[in-house]
Amino acid sequence: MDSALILEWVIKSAILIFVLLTGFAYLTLFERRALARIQVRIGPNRAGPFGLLQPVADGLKLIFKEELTPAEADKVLFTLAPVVTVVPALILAAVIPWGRDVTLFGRQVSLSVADLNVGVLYIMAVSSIAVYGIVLAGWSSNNKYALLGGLRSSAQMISYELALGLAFVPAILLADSMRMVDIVEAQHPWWFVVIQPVGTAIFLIATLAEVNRAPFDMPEAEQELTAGYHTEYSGMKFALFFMAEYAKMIVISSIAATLFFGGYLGPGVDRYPWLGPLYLFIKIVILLFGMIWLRATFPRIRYDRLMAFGWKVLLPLALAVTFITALGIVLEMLWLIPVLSLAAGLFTVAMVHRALRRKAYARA
Amino acid sequence: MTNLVLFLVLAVVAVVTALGMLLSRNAVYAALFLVLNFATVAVFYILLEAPFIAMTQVTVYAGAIMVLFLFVIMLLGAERLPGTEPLPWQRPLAIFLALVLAVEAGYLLFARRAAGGMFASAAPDFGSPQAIGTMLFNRYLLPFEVTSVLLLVAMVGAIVLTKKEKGGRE
Amino acid sequence: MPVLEPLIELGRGLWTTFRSMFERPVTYQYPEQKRPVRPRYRGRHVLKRYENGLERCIGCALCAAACPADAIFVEASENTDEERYSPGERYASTYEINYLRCIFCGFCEDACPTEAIVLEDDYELSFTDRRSAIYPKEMLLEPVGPEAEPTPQRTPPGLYTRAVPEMEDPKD
Amino acid sequence: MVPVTYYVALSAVLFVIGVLGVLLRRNALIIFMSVELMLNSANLVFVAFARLFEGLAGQVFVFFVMTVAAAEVAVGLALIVAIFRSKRSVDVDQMSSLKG
Repeated sequence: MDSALILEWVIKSAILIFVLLTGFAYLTLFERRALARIQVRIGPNRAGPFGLLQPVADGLKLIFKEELTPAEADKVLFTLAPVVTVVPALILAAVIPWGRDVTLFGRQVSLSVADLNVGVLYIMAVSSIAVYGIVLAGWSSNNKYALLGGLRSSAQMISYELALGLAFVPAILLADSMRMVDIVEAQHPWWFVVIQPVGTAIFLIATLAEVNRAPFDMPEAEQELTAGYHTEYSGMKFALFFMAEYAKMIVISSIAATLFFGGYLGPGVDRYPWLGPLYLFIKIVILLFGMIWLRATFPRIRYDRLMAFGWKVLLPLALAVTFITALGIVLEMLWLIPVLSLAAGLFTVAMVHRALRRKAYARA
Repeated sequence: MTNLVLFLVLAVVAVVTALGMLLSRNAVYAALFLVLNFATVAVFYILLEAPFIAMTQVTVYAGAIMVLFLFVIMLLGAERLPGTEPLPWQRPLAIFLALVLAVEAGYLLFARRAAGGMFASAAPDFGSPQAIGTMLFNRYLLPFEVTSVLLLVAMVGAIVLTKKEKGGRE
Repeated sequence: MPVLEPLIELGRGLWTTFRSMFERPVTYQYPEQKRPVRPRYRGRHVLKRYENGLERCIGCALCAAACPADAIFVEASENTDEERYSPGERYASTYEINYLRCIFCGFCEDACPTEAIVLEDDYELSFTDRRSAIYPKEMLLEPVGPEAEPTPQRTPPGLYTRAVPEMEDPKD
Repeated sequence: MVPVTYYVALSAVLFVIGVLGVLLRRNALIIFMSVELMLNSANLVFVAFARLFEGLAGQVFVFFVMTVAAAEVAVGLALIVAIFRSKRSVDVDQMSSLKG
């Protein structure tokens, strides 16, 4: 462990955190502009050219706002909860490879902060920690709505974590490794989204629930829970929750891009390794736009339906997809995987549709 | 040397968090101290070149089990319940027994030198997911399957226990 | 294929929102670009004048009586031929509207016998304190036209004896 | 390198704290947490010895212990919830009757 290596780590972590925080700020702007365009508006365009200074203005506003702490709140945990929420969102990004090794100042530099041989497990472990911040925020506010919102969202996150974890499995099986770089390199001719489209769909849906985004934004259901677990938060503490949500969006999009959409792979990346980060960035932006687009399109799902969907639809389908992937690998017939899993996916869709129609019929 | 310092610091954290769990009045704080304790144990696993076990530790203990604990505490509102007085002879006896256990362990460790020995440098793929997976699905296949049955039984048991036996259903 | 039906429905929703991204935005860039108000829009009140510059308001306080929010305060004084503000005997020496109370219902407009008070197009009403929400007569009164004289006017005696002018059939 | 004795000693200390928790506290939830702490200290020794003897059996065993712990927690917490419903308490001293 020489000091140059440590210096390299420090620099890479600093760059990563800087990129995530800037990305968070501009993601809020991107979301507002994109939502506005979908709703045939223009969106924030006053602060700076094209509204590019809007995040700065928002940040300044939040810094100077008064911070309130409820009198009956648990002061320690109330202060700790936003921090506990932000940290996992930031350290989650450590295992994402941004490209092949490049030579910089005569050193071989790998473009990921940590190249673990259990990278996928690391993601699962850290994302399971993220529940704490929300539970603690809800509990420590000493507010009924906040507690309900916190409990709801943690139940939701735990439930969808199972489907999320199972959605990792096809990628692990196909790449025969838990190391993120190996998973990316294994997608050389075909991205995993082609081989396992249903697994990708499950991953993306579970991801939405995991980061509490619409149409799964139950914990923040304004109409029912007056904004849920962060009801009592204001000023910088609120900003931290906000930051956690958006940083998590970025990170989870980059994970999805890495696991299923070929990560940093793209035309010409073999000759110019510096294209890798660019490709990954483009894929992340497209996935983020997808999240925003879904938010603009679909209404929020009722809470019991949400849990039923997670446990009764997504989890069995994820199990089936895992089984199908293993089967295709054992039989050495990779073409079998997309065919069978698409059939399973369509079967699930049809069954859900039928169940819903029957329910509607029974009510009428 | 770095490793020793790291070990000592983490050991202090582990013991302090365990004591915090033992002594805190509020059950939520106890649960949080235990989460910290599990996290330090996970770091120990990484130091012992068991990254797979370390990540599983965080996912299962911190991510699932302790969240479940917090859930139950918050649902029941059991964080600060008025406790009854323990039996008068129980507390000294408990401390005495714990001391006996500690002395026993210390005797076995230092007097008998039962498990002296330093770590050799490990093989590069020691503790890798592949190695553990191969082991799990070959030599330990039967225990693995039994565990899955156990989990199923636990799941059914938990559901049966918490289901409300109210009238009105059929 | 009926199996695909739910997926197609979801896709149609997505297509709708995606298509709307390429429509022309309906946004007006407000302070620079103002949207014209509708003909019957009820904005801030204006006190009208006759063509010769005399005020229509005769201080009868019917608007204040009609006001459901009690936002209008009127105080009347006597006209003289040397110092004439409006036709007839009396004029409003004080006319105040409190825009923190006004609900822009337009009842004052209906109650006015001389059509002196009209709710017009101005909607840019914002105040930084409560006092400035009360608009006095000078701010409400319409500016004097190019060929008219400002009030008070000196008028020949016996010309403006009727306070309420002969009105046409009320059209709207 | 840290000798394996240190790990065993640490684990013994954690185990004793867990025992104390079970014996001293009256809150069933905290007793439960103490049991988890004891399981964890045992796991630590397993992993330490697995490292010492270069065998993976210890790590695999830890894996099984975690599974059993998860099952135990699910059932145990369900029991606590059921008891709380009938007694409005999680104090172990009040769970003295065989019938709920």
